[in-house]
Amino acid sequence: MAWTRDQMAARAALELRDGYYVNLGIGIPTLVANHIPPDIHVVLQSENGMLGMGPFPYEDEVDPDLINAGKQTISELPTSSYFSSAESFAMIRGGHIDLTILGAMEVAANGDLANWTIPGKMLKGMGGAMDLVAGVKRVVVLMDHVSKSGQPKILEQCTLPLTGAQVVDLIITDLCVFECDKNSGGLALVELASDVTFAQIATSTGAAFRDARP
Amino acid sequence: MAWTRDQMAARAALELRDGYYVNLGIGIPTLVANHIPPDIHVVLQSENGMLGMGPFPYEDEVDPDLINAGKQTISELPTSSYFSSAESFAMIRGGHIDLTILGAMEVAANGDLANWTIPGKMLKGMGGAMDLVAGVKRVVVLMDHVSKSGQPKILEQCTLPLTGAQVVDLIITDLCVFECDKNSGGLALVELASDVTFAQIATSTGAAFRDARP
Amino acid sequence: MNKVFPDANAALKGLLADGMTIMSGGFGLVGNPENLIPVIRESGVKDLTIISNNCGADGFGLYTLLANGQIRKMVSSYVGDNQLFEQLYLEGKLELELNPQGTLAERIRAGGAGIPAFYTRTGVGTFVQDGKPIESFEGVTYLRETWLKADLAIVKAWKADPAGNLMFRKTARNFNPVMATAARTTVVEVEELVAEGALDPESIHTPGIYVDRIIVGAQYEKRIEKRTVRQREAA
Amino acid sequence: MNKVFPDANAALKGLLADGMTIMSGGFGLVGNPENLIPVIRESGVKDLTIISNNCGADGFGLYTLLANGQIRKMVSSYVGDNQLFEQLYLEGKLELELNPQGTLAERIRAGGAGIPAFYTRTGVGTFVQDGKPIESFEGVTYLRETWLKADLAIVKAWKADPAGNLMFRKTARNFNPVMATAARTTVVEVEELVAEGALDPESIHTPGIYVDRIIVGAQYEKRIEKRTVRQREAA
Repeated sequence: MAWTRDQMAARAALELRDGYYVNLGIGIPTLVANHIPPDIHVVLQSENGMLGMGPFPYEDEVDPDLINAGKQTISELPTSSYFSSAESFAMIRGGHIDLTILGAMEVAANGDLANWTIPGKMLKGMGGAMDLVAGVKRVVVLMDHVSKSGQPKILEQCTLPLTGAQVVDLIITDLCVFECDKNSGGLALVELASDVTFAQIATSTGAAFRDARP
Repeated sequence: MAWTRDQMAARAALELRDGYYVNLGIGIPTLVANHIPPDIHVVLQSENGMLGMGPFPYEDEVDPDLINAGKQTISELPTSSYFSSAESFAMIRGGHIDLTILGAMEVAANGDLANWTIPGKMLKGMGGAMDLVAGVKRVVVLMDHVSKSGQPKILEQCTLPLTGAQVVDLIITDLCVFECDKNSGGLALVELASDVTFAQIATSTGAAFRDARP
Repeated sequence: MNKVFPDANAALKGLLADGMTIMSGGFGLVGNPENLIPVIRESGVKDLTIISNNCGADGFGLYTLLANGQIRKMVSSYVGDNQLFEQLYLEGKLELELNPQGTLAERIRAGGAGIPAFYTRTGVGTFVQDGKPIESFEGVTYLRETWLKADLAIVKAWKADPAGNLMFRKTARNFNPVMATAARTTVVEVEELVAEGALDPESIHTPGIYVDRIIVGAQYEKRIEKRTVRQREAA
Repeated sequence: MNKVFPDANAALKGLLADGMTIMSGGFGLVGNPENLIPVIRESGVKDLTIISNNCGADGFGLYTLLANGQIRKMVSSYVGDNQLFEQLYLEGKLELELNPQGTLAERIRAGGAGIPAFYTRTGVGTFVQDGKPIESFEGVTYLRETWLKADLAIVKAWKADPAGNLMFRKTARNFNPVMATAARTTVVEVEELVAEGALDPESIHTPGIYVDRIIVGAQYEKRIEKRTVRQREAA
């Protein structure tokens, strides 16, 4: 049975380590904050200029000057700090963030990532995604295994314009987890969702991979 | 009669304009702060990380955490601000300081300036001088007209290692004032100290100049 | 040296011209110069190049200049959530230069800091690299970006003193401090003008040297794009 | 994740090695890590490359490492007022890389910000240009500088909270905040450790992400190099 969005977020939360500084992308990655194991402490960065992001505010705490990079209202913590966009991305580009978890439209076996545009269909812009994948120490992709029309999103080569080349370390889908060797290329299947079969992954994945399950 | 150090500083203070942000070098330039005309407001920057530098402190105000770039204890003003060295030199390099007044060992007719080292004789370092002459909008040199041994310090070409090439706008000495055309080169004598003669300048200046006195 | 102006009209007087480049602070609708933008709209200046992370949102902020046909080109990182933008762009009525958000911020910082070009890893192997010099440092490939400057920066701060020292509030800081450093003239609107000495010298975000003109904004709507809340657990 | 260590010895444990590169904050004797430097001296590590604006002053600060023969190379902007330095340098016992002060600060900032190289006007036409690429942007010549990084940064701040958020005091800020960003490990000594929540989130100079270990300095001499005062006028 495929993982739900919450189960995917919970699986991604297992990638967190005590003391990590983490940037969570928009969408399912945001849910990861709800699954941080109670025995570890992680600090969330928001690239619009905040370290130590708190949960969504109570109704009477909503502050229009306090949003995350997805433009959602959030709250602050006792040890939060604010800084400019230039300082925020100096932090990201300089390799100070331990982990980022991002959505994706396509990922290639060599770690190439496409998650920002569909030419002719979507005009939005890359926001901070290119900076995050270029600067953060470890990049985890969290996405559905196939597109809404059932096409593989994990491919030998991306067909969409790239967000970054050879940047992805780990892919978590609703069906399985792949490790991605971004230096020498190559996918390794390390985990299956419960009741999902190897054959199911083989038919819904557009790239070769090796079975590295324990 | 040659200008005294205080008269030189007073002459340099005439280069200040209301609203200027100014960086004053170590030595005679520091004295310029005592001669700011009462009807104008200038803000002094200290490159170790302060804007809005106040006067020397009273004995009971001395604070070891509050010094200027010459390492002298100073005081703060109601509108002072502090920042890091990186931000301070971003301010300088980015062309935000209107005027700097610096001492010199040699100045050339093309605006070249040497004020940081005498090879084999003096090991100190350039500190912020190279950044100031490269970044500040207008560079004024304030120095004795000749060296202690009586040699000209204004030359066709500097003999000492440069602090900056084609950077000086105005030279104020104890004897006279020269404008320096740092683009096309060439010195213009614009003012003499009282009782100083043109002939005196001609013999004590190591570069050609034109007489542009009013 | 008086930096405080009576209102937004006065503060922008003599500074607007067709074809100019304007930096506008804000991330989404947070930290937008809400009082200065309407003056630009009413002035009717056109062929503007606007450098801003976004282009407002429906009916608000820079969107109003877009709707009024005053913008020739946007330099931004994200222009989603703005259907008018998409429409004008697809019709070829609007130029767009997309920059990665951190590259955009750093290019502006470079403009203010006297750095004409710098190398970054961001965008290597993507369309961002097209036409730019690439070079390897310590075995890793980087691309070269250049500074951004503007004729005018319009900035929204929280508090200012008469010397132009600024403080921003929470995530309304965003692009405002760097933009204040990178324009020939910087005009700032604030929620509160405080007396000299009221700001802690250790806590000033933007030193007064970067600020030319200040107004107190007549009003702030501070529109929220995505109100997300949690429920208090029952007592 | 506990960043607070009991003392300077504990905070530097396992971090010191011969031949390493250390950044040390301070301008003159202001904002020096007075409590961490003695531990480095007592450890006896040698062949150090030290990146610091100055090299202490007679008997104080980094001077003590110099006197103890532990420094192989200094990267600084100003080493005057230090006769031992001059003597060792002239005897060929010390390497010196002089950087313009702003270039030094920006190179360190670049190290922390992931920018391997940038262009600056500073030093063009001087010895600083030797061997460096030069290039013209908008008709003006600039030279290229590269980033600086270190194995360890020793930083002096005023206050810290347990998360590593820092505030500096007056001109003791200087190189400390940028150095905190540019080293593999950053160890900070403070005058005061405050509780979580005691620092205003708007006023934090260095966010905790840059800080690995914190100690409260056992004592601060804060030696003054040039005490200059004015007299109160008679009442």
